[in-house]
Amino acid sequence: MSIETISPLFGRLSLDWIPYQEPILVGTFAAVAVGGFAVLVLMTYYGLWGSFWRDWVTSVDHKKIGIMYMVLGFIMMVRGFADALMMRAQQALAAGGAEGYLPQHHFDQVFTAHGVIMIFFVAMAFVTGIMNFVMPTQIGARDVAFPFLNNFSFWMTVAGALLVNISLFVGEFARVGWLAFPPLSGASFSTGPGMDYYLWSLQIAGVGTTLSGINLIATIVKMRAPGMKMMDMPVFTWTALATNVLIVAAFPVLTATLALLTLDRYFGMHFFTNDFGGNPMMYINLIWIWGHPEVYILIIPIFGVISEVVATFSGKPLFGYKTMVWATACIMVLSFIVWLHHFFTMGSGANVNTFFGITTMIIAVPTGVKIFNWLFTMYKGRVRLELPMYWTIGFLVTFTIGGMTGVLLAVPPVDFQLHNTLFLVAHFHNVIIGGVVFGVYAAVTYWWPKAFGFKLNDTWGKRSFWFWFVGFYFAFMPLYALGLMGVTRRINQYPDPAWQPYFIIAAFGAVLILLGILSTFIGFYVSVRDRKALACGGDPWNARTLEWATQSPPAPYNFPHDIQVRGRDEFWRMKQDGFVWSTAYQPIHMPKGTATGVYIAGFALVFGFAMVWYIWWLATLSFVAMVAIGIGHTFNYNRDYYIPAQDVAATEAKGAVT
Amino acid sequence: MTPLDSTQLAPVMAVNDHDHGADHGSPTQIGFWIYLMSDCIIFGALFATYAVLGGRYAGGPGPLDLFEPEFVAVETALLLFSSVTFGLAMLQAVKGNLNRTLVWLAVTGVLGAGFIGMELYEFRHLIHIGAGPDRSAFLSAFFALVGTHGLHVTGGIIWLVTLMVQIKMHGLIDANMRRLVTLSMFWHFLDLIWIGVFSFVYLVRLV
Amino acid sequence: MLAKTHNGHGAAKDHGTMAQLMIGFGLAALLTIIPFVLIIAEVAIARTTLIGIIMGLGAVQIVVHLVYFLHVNRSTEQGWTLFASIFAVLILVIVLAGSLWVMRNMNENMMPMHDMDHMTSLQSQQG
Amino acid sequence: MFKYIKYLLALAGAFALSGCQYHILSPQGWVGIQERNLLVIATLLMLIIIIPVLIMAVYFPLKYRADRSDLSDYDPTFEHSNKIEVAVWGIPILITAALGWYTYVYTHRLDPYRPLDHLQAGIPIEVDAVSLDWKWLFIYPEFGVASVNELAVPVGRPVNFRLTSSTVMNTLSIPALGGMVYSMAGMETQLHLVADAPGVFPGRSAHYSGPGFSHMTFDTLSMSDADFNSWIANAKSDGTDLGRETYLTLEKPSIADPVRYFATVEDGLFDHVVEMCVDGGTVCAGQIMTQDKTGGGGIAGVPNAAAYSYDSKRAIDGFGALIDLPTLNPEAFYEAFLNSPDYICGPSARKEAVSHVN
Repeated sequence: MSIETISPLFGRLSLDWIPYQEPILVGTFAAVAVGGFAVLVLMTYYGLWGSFWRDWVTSVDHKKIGIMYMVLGFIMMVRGFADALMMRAQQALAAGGAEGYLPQHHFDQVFTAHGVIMIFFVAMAFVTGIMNFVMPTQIGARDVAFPFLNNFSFWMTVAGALLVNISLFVGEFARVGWLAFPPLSGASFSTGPGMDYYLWSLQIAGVGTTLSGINLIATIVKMRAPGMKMMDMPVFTWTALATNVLIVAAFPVLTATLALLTLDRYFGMHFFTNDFGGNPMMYINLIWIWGHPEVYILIIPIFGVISEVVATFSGKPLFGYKTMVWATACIMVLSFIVWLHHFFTMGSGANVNTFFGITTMIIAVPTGVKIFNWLFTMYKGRVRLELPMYWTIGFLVTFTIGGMTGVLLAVPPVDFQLHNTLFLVAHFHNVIIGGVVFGVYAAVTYWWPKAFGFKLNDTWGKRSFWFWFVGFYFAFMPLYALGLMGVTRRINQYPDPAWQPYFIIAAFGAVLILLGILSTFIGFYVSVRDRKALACGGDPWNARTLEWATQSPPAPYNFPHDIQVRGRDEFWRMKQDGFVWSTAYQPIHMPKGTATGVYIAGFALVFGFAMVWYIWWLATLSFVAMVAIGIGHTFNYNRDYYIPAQDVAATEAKGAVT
Repeated sequence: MTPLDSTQLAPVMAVNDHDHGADHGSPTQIGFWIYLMSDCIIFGALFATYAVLGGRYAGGPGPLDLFEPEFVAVETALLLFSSVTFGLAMLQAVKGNLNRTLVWLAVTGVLGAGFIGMELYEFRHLIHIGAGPDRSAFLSAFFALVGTHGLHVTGGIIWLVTLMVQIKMHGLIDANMRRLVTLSMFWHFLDLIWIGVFSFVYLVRLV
Repeated sequence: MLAKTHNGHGAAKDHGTMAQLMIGFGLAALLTIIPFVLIIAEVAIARTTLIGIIMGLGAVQIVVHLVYFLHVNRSTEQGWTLFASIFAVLILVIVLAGSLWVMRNMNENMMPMHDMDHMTSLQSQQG
Repeated sequence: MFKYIKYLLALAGAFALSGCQYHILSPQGWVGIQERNLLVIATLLMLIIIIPVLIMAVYFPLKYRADRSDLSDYDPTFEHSNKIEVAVWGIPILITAALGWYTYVYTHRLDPYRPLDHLQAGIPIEVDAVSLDWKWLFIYPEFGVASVNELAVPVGRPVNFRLTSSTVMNTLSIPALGGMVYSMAGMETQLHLVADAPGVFPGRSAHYSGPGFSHMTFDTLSMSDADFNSWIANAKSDGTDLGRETYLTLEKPSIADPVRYFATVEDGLFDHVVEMCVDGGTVCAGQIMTQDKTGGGGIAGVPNAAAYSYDSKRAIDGFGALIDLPTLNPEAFYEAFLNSPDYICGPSARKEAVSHVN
């Protein structure tokens, strides 16, 4: 497509940009349209719109928002995984001069979308969702510090995700790799709307992420139950604190960097161009200042999840609580001084490379300590091999291997050989699947009974685990091997037929993972169907922390009374003291739901779309609407209400039955 | 009565307020401070960019050709005075003096608008002589950094006007005092960033 | 009623006093005027010293603003404000110093060859 | 049963066939061998800790299962032990220290900028590599020849690469010989490699660079001095001339280009490529740097924008075809400048100060 004319009404959007000649996309669109229509019909049929709007969309309840983040994460995981399957299929086919089925132009969008979606809208959504759901209840709070902001953050993330998905059917997505290095991502070498979709969706979602980080820090700082000192906090809460500190410190750098690239593209500025004194290396430097902490943003909360799960299912307090806290703090700070290891091969001097190589290895020390602490929590324990423990052991094994290959890549001369090869791809999938995904599954299986009041089906859960676990090794061990042959990532086709068997095995692994994902969803369905039989009380796992002191699912206000905390593992102590809730209820002060967040995020989506397509009038209008709604919201002083004592009593009485 | 009935339930709140965290205070202030710190890091990235690209003129004009210390001095004075007048507004607000609070806030807003006016004049002038942000990496970095600060001040002014209306409507109630405190933090913070701008962007480059 | 509500406001103690405000203003004004005078009057001081003075005064003024206008101290919000500020400064230092170090190192390695003699002469001046 | 074994054997055969492809584990040059050795050292060092962890991760949950017959070793108070703490911090720290030492030594030894003179392997050969969209140009300045998508090196003699790119970033990677380094427009990176054995080794760009990326591969012919000389002679007789005009044509985006040779190469072509001034209309990067050090081109330099423009002339669409972007309009700037002499923050007498600064 050549450079298009820009009409005042539709900007550069024209029918040429609708990819109706690409059968894969048309098929996908048809499936999405039919599925979406079916959902609409069903919701209308069962009259669910009202409660959907009231109880979910406009809800400021941190638990509901947490669950919605998880739903978003699972939906986007399907999208991102579809991309993965397409890549594996293409590379399994396109050997020895064969072209495969995906043209380069499409393939390049697929791997970019895969990376962007998996990191920003799957992994981030999952960890934010878990922190949202679990952390406030762990510290005995009724909600987060800024409930409206929480709702707004979520919908901004959704708006970003929607913008990425719109690019599938209107226009195209970026063809630059998930971090969009200039000059390739600049105005000259990425013409067309793809790169702009990338920029605006990440900026919109980034607003949500940063605000959510601020919100959760303030929650931990200000909303802890009376008596809960910092060193009494559950380890998951500690890791949530570290994660959100990282979010608040790192995401601004991403915002600034992407904004500068946007200025390059929209206003012809010269931050990262080759000419006029711009310097693309500065982008790579800045984006990795964000990028490295980002991977710790994903993994640190998982460290917290594993800590909770291991302690609960070993029937012991976590081994080395203080060590765990200090190790988390060390990792948090160290993660800011290692970023250059992502570009050793860009040509820094030996001293610089050595410095960043060694700081990276140093991070492995506190991480290793954490792994030992989990192992020694199980030591002399009473380990119940329930579903969350399966995922935890899978995590320990896989993440350890991924950590080892990570340290290899941290050695500069080794990285000179392995950088940008499939070894690197295998490494980070090793830590992201083995670490983040397995950890998220551990969290989902662990806290599902808390969220819904019934356990997950064990059979399907175990099937899901084994498919994922075995599938992972089939999918990525061949990539390590290919990496050691020097095979580069992001190739659409390759001349050497000897690589093909490896790619075929990797594709087979991806199919196994597909079965794992299917088993997960079947498991969800079966569990919901059999929820009566699987029903459980507030504390199905004999757990140790405060979130298990509430009903399952928790009432909107979480706890009928404030809890006076006396130390670590407070709920364990309460159980030993034979604690029961007093029935002398008082009215509870709660925040009201609001639709403002949805409206602003909706206009943000329109704004992003208009900016992508240069529809200036629409961009202006939607921006003004966002600001106006935001200001209008501040004129509403009536943001909270009281749940009367008799309602609390009724809710508690009902909860006590199950 | 205003729709603020919940404040009348204060005695109940004291027992069962949802802000029942470790120290029973509102999280707004610390939350906003954390936001300011994250904003500070955005500026940090822009300062770093200016530090790296600020010496690349691509055959175009450099700081000595474009920056006038006297002009920047006036801008700085406006912003510093506005910080002080905001401080005065704060002191009046704590005393419960609604009208004087509004007067000082108005003065602050006018000073801020004056600052923005000068900045716009400078930008317009630079673009007019061809030293726009697309002329060189130095100018891109300059416009981005100073412009981001200017956008923040503009946002601050919009917020200030909004808050003045709200104070006029509801008085210096708790909710408005909280907003006033956060806005004052924001305003002082912008002044603080400007110290970095006039030192690092303007003065040092004129040495 | 007004008096009641804002007296009840927990953070009132953090809003400072007239004395603080005026001390802050005086110091800030002084710290602003000095560097501007140095530049406008074109005082004959060595270039690097002058840069050092300007940056140093800027840093001092930032501290003045933090203390007298923003009232950051160990007691506000149980020290969380101070902690957050220190952490932000740490990150800023890492971002600024790290970027400059990394970018400078790469630029030195990669700038077109026949300018290297020029670069090295610059280095020897600094070293 | 036998059926499966047959498939397994077939699979094993496929792997055995590709055994020789593990270039990173069985490299053919000193640099690669050193990097491989370090890879092995680092792996072994880490296995000291990884293997026990993997064993414990499976053994502990099985040994301490809740349904074991003898629960007497259950100790719910075991949550701290100074001995274990010392071990779990101490051992990783020791291993990291050892690895850090190797890292320091090897990173300096294998710095891509460091020439391989210390090997005393022979007279180094210079190769200037340019990553074009989407092919590799190798210039042999000592011989005045050049090749596209084929690299020839004499066995045993160090190769001193100078790398740059015409537009986007790429990486020159020849896994059989050793590590890679980025090539970037307007910058010159360096890489020093040596081939210890004759052979044909695959090379490629290892950094995704756009539509033609998958085809940015080339063969590295490692050959004896005699063969190398005849390769050069062949290039001289077989090739055409590579002047600036030819280069500008060659530079235009193309995908999966065949191998071709150039018998002559214009003097200083590579330097002009690095400095992004092959077409005479733009200012060279070195000149820009000198100008930057003296405070830029001043207000008077504003209208010269077109002479500093590079990227927009090379804009491509999503399929790699050249397209036109709106061009800069320096005249408009110039007129604006002329028509508004009454600026207040414009150039002052301070411009003279530039001289005393430097």
